[in-house]
Amino acid sequence: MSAFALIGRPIDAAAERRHLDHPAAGACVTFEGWVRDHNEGRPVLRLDYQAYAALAEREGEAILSDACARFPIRAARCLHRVGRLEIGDLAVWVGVSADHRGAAFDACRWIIDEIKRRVPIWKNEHYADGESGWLHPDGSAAGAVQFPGSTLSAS
Amino acid sequence: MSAFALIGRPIDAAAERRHLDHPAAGACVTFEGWVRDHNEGRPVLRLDYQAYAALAEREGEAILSDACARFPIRAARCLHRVGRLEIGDLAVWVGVSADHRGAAFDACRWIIDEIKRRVPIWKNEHYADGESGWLHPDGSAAGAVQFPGSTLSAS
Amino acid sequence: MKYRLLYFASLADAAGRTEEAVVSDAGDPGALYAQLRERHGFRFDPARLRVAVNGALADWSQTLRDGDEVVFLPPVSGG
Amino acid sequence: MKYRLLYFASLADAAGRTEEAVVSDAGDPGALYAQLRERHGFRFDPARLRVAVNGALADWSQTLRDGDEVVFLPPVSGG
Repeated sequence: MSAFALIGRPIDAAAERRHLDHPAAGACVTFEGWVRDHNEGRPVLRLDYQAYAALAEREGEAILSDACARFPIRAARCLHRVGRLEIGDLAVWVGVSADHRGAAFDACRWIIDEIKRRVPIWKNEHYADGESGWLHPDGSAAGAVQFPGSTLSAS
Repeated sequence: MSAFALIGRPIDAAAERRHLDHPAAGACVTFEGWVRDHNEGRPVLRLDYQAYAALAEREGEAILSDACARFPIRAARCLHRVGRLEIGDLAVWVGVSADHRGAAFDACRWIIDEIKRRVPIWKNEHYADGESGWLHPDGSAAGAVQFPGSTLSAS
Repeated sequence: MKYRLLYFASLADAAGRTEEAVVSDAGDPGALYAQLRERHGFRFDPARLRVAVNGALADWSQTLRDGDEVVFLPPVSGG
Repeated sequence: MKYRLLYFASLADAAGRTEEAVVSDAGDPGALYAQLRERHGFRFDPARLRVAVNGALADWSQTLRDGDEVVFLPPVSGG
């Protein structure tokens, strides 16, 4: 199995974590991204993730390979959900094992930053007021320019 | 159950992780410290952790409380094994949930650094050559001054 | 030439479809986007997009060939 | 006065025990450690140790009372 994957069913974090085992590794850092009940002050009910799968998998694998070259780590993996998710669901999981904890923390953080920066996956948030919108971060501090979803643009 | 605990049986990381759930949390970072098969170039067979339990629990709780005051996080927990451990065993688990990933990474790393710096727990490494020794880090880059164990000091 | 376009996120909403076959005289992604932007009313300046050709990131000035799959990527929001 | 000492890690190895009751005229942890260091051959300078009295971290010059539990803490290696 490749180290990066898009997945349409719940992520089994414990099973993924076992793929990081290595007898020389003394540290394992994992990041989990959960679906929050709010964003930029608006109550969120659920969301959908859409991906350009062929390129997302290529970019995800490249990020993990880069991480293994940049940091003294033993293993790195990432899974990202696609499709409909509810509040509290695990949307993305990143795990890194290393001999020492500094590299494990640094690599895990670098990987999730890169995943968010460049892997072609998009989030459509569904709000409590019935609106929805694709998030397209513009790199500003505010984090995201929001586009009304198809329900609205039909009006 | 308190947020910090010493534990004499295997840590159930998945069960601990569920205690961090919070509907407003979008990020969860965990650190796992595993028993490595080597240290400072010497092959390690197994190790024992000893703790001054009353003070260790007090210090551990203080560290987690401090973390909740220093960082914008939702929950923080830590478990540390005591007794005999084998290569690959999970020795210490730290988990933090937060609205945003930056605080989750920062707090998790700060907690494990503080745990290692000040909680009264000691590691006795058993080496492949039959020797053993308590580790008493001296703060230098080398990381630890090693003291021969009781088997040797009887000679 | 004939290109296959895939649309994602708000670009799919604006185009009202997730893919289409396009016959165009545009020879590179920059020219092709200008045509499609006018047709579908895309709000993004090209400076805010990336482009992929046949599943790999590409330059806006890369020469397109007949049958290429072209995808304009709006800013991503995974993770 | 009578104190209860707990020993951990290499201090327990050096003392050959994990606890002991000590009758001493030492009035603070600094004086008590000097006596026990001579008795047991502890290798640590006090500057490398911390001290706990009755389960809480304490100063080396804190006045000890009869019956106190005193623990000298060598550098820790948990995690």
